[in-house]
Amino acid sequence: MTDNTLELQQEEKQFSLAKDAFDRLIANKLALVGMLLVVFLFFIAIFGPYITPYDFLSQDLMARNQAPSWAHWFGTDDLGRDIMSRVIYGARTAVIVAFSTTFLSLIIGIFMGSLGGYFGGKVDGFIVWLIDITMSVPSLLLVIVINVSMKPRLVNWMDEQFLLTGNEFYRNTILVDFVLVFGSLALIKWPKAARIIRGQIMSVRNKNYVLAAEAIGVPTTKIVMKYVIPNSIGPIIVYISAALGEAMVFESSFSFLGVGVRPPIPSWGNMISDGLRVWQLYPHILAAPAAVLALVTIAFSFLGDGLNDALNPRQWK
Amino acid sequence: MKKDLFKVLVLGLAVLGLTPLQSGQASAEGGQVLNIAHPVLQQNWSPLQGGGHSARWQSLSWAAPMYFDKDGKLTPYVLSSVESDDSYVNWTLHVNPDAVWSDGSKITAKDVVGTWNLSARPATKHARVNLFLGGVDGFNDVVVGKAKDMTGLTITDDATIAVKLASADPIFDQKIATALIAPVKISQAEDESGNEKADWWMPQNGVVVSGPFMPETMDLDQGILTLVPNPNFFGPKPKLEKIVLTTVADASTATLMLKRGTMDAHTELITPTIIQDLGADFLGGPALAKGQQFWINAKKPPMDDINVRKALIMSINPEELALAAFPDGPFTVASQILNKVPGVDPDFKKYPYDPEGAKAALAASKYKDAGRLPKIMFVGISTPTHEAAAQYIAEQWRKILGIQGIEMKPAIETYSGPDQKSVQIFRDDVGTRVPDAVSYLMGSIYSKSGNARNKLGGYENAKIDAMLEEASVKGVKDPDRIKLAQEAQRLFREDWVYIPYYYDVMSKWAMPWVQNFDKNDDWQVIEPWNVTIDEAKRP
Amino acid sequence: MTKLLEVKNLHTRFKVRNGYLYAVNGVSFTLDKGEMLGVVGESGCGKSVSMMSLIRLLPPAAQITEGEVLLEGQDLAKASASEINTVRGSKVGMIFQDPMTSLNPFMKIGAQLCEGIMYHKKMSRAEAMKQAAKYLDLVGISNSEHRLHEYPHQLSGGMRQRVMIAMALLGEPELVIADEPTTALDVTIQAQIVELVKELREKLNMSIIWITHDLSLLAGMVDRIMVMYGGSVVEEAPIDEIYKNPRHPYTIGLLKSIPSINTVAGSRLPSIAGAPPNLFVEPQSCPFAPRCAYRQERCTREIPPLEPVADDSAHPKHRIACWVDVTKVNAEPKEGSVL
Amino acid sequence: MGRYILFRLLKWIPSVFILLLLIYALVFFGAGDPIKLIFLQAPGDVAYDPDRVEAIRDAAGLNRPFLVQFIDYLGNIAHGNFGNSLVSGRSVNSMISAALPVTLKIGLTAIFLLSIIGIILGVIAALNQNKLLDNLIVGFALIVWGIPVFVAGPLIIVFLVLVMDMDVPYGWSGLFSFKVIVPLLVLGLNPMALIIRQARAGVLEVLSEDYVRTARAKGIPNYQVVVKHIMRPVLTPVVSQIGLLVIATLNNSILIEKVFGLPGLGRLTETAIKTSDYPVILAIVLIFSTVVMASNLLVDISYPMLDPRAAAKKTGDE
Repeated sequence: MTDNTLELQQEEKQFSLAKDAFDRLIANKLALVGMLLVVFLFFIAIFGPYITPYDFLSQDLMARNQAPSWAHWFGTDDLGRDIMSRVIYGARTAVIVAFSTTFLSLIIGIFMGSLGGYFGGKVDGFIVWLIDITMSVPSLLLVIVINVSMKPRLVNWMDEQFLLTGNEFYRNTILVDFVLVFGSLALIKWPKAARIIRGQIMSVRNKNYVLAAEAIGVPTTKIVMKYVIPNSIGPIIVYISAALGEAMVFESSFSFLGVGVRPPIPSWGNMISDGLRVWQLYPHILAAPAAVLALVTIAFSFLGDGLNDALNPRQWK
Repeated sequence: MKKDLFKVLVLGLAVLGLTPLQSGQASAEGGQVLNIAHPVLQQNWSPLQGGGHSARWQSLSWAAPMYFDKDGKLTPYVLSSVESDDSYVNWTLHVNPDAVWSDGSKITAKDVVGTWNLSARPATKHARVNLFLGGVDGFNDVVVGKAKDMTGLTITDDATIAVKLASADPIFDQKIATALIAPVKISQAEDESGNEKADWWMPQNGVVVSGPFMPETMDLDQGILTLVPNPNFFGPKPKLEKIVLTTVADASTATLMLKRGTMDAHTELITPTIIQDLGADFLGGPALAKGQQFWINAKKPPMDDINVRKALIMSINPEELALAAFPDGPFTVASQILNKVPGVDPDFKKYPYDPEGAKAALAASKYKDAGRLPKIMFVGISTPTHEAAAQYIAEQWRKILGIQGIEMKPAIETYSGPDQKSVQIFRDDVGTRVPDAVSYLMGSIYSKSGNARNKLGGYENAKIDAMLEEASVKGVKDPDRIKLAQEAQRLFREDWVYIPYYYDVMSKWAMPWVQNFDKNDDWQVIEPWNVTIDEAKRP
Repeated sequence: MTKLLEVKNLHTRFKVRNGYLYAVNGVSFTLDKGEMLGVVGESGCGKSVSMMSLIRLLPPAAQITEGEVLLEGQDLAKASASEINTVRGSKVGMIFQDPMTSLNPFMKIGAQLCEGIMYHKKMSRAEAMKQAAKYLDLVGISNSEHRLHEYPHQLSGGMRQRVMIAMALLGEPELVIADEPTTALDVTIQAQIVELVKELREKLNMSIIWITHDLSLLAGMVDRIMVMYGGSVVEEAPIDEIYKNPRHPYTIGLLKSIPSINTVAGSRLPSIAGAPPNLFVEPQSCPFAPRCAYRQERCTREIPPLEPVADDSAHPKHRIACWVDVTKVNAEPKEGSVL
Repeated sequence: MGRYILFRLLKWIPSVFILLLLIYALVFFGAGDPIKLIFLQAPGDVAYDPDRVEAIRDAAGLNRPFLVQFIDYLGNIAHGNFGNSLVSGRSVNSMISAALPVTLKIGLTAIFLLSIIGIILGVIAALNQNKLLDNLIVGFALIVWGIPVFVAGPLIIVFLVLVMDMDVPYGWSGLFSFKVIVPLLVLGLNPMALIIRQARAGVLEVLSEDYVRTARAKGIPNYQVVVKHIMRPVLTPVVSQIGLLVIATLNNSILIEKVFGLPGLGRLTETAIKTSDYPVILAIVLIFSTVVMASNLLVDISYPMLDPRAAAKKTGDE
C-alpha cells in the first residue's frame, strides 16, 4: 500500500523532479561549465561549417606550418590549411562519431537489457553471459580487427552499388567509417546500457504495484512506459554523457593507429596524430586539437559527474 | 597525517627513481659501434626473403654474387667472374676460390645453386626472386611448386656453375649482382624436403655468413640485433667493432635518438620535418633509378574513361605537388617513368598542368561531371609525405573539377585482400637495379610486371609488350635497345595512367658522423667494411 | 560535589553555501562529577552540536567561534588537535544515536573496541582484547570472547548499542555524552538500554550528558534537565522542578506534547505550532518569540539571558531565559502559537 | 570457492570459443591476405605473381575450407599450440611467451602502483575538500583524464630529452630500470585519474558516515582514522574498477608500447594487425580476454574479503 501511494506521489512529482534535477545541475558550477561547453560543442558541430573563417579543405602551400596569428588563430598545418577551421569542422566529426557510437550502443543495450529483464530465466541468463563476454573483450583490439577486416568489403560493395544505381548515397563511403568503425565500437559498449535497463526492469518487476498492475491487466507497454522508462532515464542520461566523451577519445585512438576517420576529412584524432609527427618543430599543429579534445573530455566528465549527482536518487537526501 | 602519507609517497617515488639507471646501449671498448634504428619489429631475418625492411641490411652479413660499386661498376664478390656465349642464353659463373663462410669453410657452387633453387620455391616466399632469376630455364615450374630445382642451373664443379636461360638476356650478369640472392650455406638453410629450415639464420642456431659482419645476438622479441666482424671474411677487414640494430617503431622517438647520437643511422625514416630535424644530409644521397608515381587502375570506374584520367592528371601541378610533399627536397619532380638510367627520354612530353583542359576533358568524358563520378580511392598513402601529396591532389580535384568523393588509405595491405579492385590509385615506386631502361620498364609497364598487374590493375598494352620483349634480347650496346624502350614509354604516356610524382634519391639515412655509408639500389650499404664513425662529430 | 565541566558562552556555526548556519549561540552550563544531565530539544535545536562542540567532534564546515569549554580546568575549545585526542575516548566517551551505522561494518567488534584504549593506555592488543571482553560482559553481552571476533552486521541493534556503550566506557571516562542513544531502537530495547545506563552510572560513578528529544525518557534517570531551543539554553533545572514547575513557554509546550495515561484516546496530542527558527541569521532576539504564546514586544528585540528564576516558589537552581513569568501572565493565543 | 572458480571457468570456455570464431571469421573472410602482403608490403618491383601466391597458400594450408582450418586451429589450441606466424614463420607461442610477461609486468605494476598513488591522492583530496590541495589534485586528475596516452607519451619523452637533457627512455631491461618507469607512469596516468576520482568520491561518502565520527570520538590519531576507517571501505569500489582498469591498460599498451620500444603484447598487436598475421592476432585476443577474465574473477573473489557484508550475503549468513 505504502509503495503504491509513494509511487503515485512520485509520478506526480515527475515533472518537478526533472526540474529539481536541472536546478541541482545548474547549481553545480563545474557541471554548468561542462554543460555550457557541451552545448557550445553541439552548436559548433551544427553551425561550424558556416562560421569557419576558412574552408577547412582549401590549401595554401605558401603559408604552411604558420604559427598562430590574427589571420589564423590556431595557425596553419603542413598544407597551409587553417587549423581553426579544421578544428571547428572536426567538432562535427566528433559529434557524429560520438552519437553514432553512443546511440547504437544504447539501442543494442536497451534491446538486450529489456529482453533479459522482461523474459528473465534462461533468456536473461544468456543475455548476462553475452554481457560478460562482451565486457571481457579487449575493446580496442576487436574494433581494429573489425575495422581492417570488414571495411574493405563494405566499401567495395558500396562502390558496386554506386555503379549499378548511381545513387549518391553509395559514393559517400565516409559513412562507412562512421557507421562501421564506430558501430563496431557500439558492439562493445552496449553492456553498460543493457545493465541499467535490465536492472530497472528487474527491480520494477518485483515491486508490489507492478505486480498489482499486472494482476488487474494493465498492458505491459503501459507498465514499461509508466515505471521502467521514468526510472531508467536518469542513469541512461548519465550513461550517454559518459559514453559521448569516451567515444571521442576512442576516435582519436583509432586515428592514431591509422584506422579512424581518414584525411582529408578533419577529425581531432587525425589532426592529433598529424600533429604528433611534427610537434617538436610546430607545436601549434598538435596543441589546438589536443587541447580541444582534452577540454571536451573534461567537459563531458564534469557534465557526467554533475548529472550523476543531480539524477542519482541515492543521493537525494 | 597528510604528512605521513606524503612521506610514503615521496619515499616510494624515490625508491623507483633511484633504481639503477641502466643503459641498453651496447658499447664495446675501444672500437666503433654503429647504432641503427629499425622501424619495424622484424621477426624474420632470413636472407631468403628478398624484401622487407630486414633486406636493407642484408649486405652487412651476406656477400652478394657480385655487386655494383659506388661508381656503378660491376664488381666480383662471391662470384669471381661471369661470362656468356653470344646467344646470351648460356652463362658460366665462377665461384671466387677465396670466398669462405664465417666458419672458414669454402663457399661452393652447390651453395649458390642450392640457395637459388631454395629461393625460388614457393614456401620460401622470396619476394623478388623472379627479378633476378626469372629468366633461368625451369624457373617458372619451381616458383609454383611444380618442380624442386631449376633445370637451367647445373653445377659443373665445386667452383663453376652453368646457367641456361629460357630466352636470351644480355644483362643476366647485372641482374644477379644483388645481395638479395646472396648465397647461404645450403646445408644450414635447407631441410631434407627442400624447405627452408625455421630460424636457421639465428646465431643461436650457429648460422654462418659470408659478409663482413656476423650476427652475435638476435633478440627477436625485443627487436635487438648485434653484429660483430666476421673474422674469416674474405674481403677487406671491417672497420667497425660492432653494429647494434634496435627496433624503434616510432618516428618521433627515432628522430630524437638520432639527434642525441643514441642512434647513428636509420633503416628508413620519413617525417614531414626530417630536414629541419636532422639536416639535409640525412635524407640526401645520389639519385636513384627509382621513381614514385601515383598509378591509376584504368579498369576501375571512373578511371575506365581516358578523359577522366586526362582531367585528373591535368589538374595537378607537379611543382606544387612537390612543394606539398617535400618542400625541402631532396627529391626531384618526376615526369617520365625512366630516370637516371641510360635511355632517359630527353624529348618526353610532360603532362601539362592545365585546369581548363582538365575541365574540358572531364566534360568530354562519359561521366560528364564530377557529381556522377564514383568515389576515388588512393592507397599507399603510408607516410606523412605521401599523405600530404595525396591531400594536395584531392584538393586540386575538388577545386578544379569539383570532385568530392575521395578517400585515402595508409597502406596497401588493407586492400590487398579480396578488395584490391576497389582501388583506383596506388602510390608506389618502380625502379631498376640495373642501369638499363628496358629492365626499368619491364618492371613497371610490361603487362607481366608486378606493377602492371597490381598497381595498374592489370594494365596491358600489346604494342608496348612487343617492343619491350624485342628490346630485352638486344645487346646492351645496341642503340635499338634504348630506342625501343623510349618508344614504349611514349606509348605508355598516351594511355594516361599515372600521375608523375618524384624521383627518389638513395637517402643516406645516417647522421653526418657516419662515413662511407653509400648505398646501392637495393638500399644496402655497398661497402659495409669501410663504414666508420667520426667520433668527433658525434654529440 | 566538584565541578567537572564548565561551559561558558559557547558559539558554534557552520559554513554553508551563502553564509553561516548559527547552530549554537551562547550556551553556558556546568556539570558536576557524577551528575547526569539531560539535554532536551527538538531536532535542529543545537543540542547535539553543542555537546559535540565540547570535544570538537564536528564536521569540517563547523567552527567554534567563541566560548570556553573547561574540562577540569583545561579549555577544550582552544586545545590543539592532539590534546583533544587525549581527551576523546579517555576522559570523554561518546555514545551515538544509530548503532546500525555508528559501528564500522568493515571491522571486527574487537578491533573497534580496542583501538581506542590501545592508543590511550598504550595497551598491547591482547590486554586490550581482555579489557574489551570484560566491558562487553559489563554491558550484558554474553559470550563476549566470541563476539569480539564478529562483525557488526552479525549483531542485533540492541547488542550493537551495548557495544557502543562498552566502547564509550572502555576508556574509563569521567564524562559520557550519549547522543540520543535509544532513538533508533525498539521500545523494549530502549528500556533495557536506559536501565543499563542507570546501572552503569552507579557502578562507575561518572558524569553523563544524555541528549534526547524525548522529555519523558529522562524521568527517573537524570539529575538535571537543560532545555534547548534555537541554539541556546532556554531553561535549566533539576528534574523534578522541570516536570512540576516548568517556566519557559517552550518547556511547557514540550511537556504538553507528551502523551500520558490521561490522554483521551483518539484525541490529537497538542503540538507546538509554527516552524523551528531560522538559524541562517545570527539571532538578535528570543529565538522562540515567533512561536510564543506569551510573546511581548521586548522578546522580539532582545535576547533574554539565562538567569535564575526570580520568584521564591522556584528551585534555587532553576534558570530560564525568559522575561515573562508564565505563572502570572495568561497566554493570549497568538497566531501560530501553542494550542 | 573452488567450485565457484570452476563454474566461472566453465562459463568462460564457450565465450572464448565464440570470440575466437568471430575473430577467425572476420580475419579469414575480411582482412588482407598475409601471403599477398609479404609481396605487396615491400615497396617497388616485387615479384608478385598470383600463381605463386596460390602455390604458397597451398603449401601453408591456407586454401582449405574455413571450418576445416578453424577446427584444425582449435585442435592446436587445445594442445597449447598457437601455430606459427604466417609472416615470419616463428612459433606464436614463443612470441607470446616473450611479449606477455613484459606487458603484464608493466601493466600490473602500473595498475598496482598508480592505484595506490591514486587512492592516496584521492584520500588527500577528499580530506582537504575544496581547499587548494584538493583543487590541485582534482585538476591534475582531470587534465590527465583529458589527455590521451598516445599524446602524453611523446610529450613526456620530448620533455625528458629536450628539457631535462636525458636519454630517450627506450626499450626494456627488466621492470626495475629507469626507462621503464616513464612508460609505466604514462600507462597508469589515465587509470590513476579514474581512481583518484573514485577514491575521492568514496572518501567523501565515507566521511559523512557515522562510524567515522565514532572512530574520531575514540580519540585515536587522525591517520589511524583515515587508514583504518576511511581507506578500507573506499577500497571496495576501487577494486571493483580493476577489471576496467585492466582493459584500459591493455588498450593503452597497444597505443604506447611502440613509442617506448617495449617488447610487449601491444607492440606485437600493432605489428600483427598491420601484416594481417592472424595466428598472432587470435592468440593475442585469447590472451587479452583471459587476462581480463582472470582479473574480473579475481575482483569477484576478493570482494567478500574486502567487504564482510558481501561475504555474509554470499554465505547466507544474514
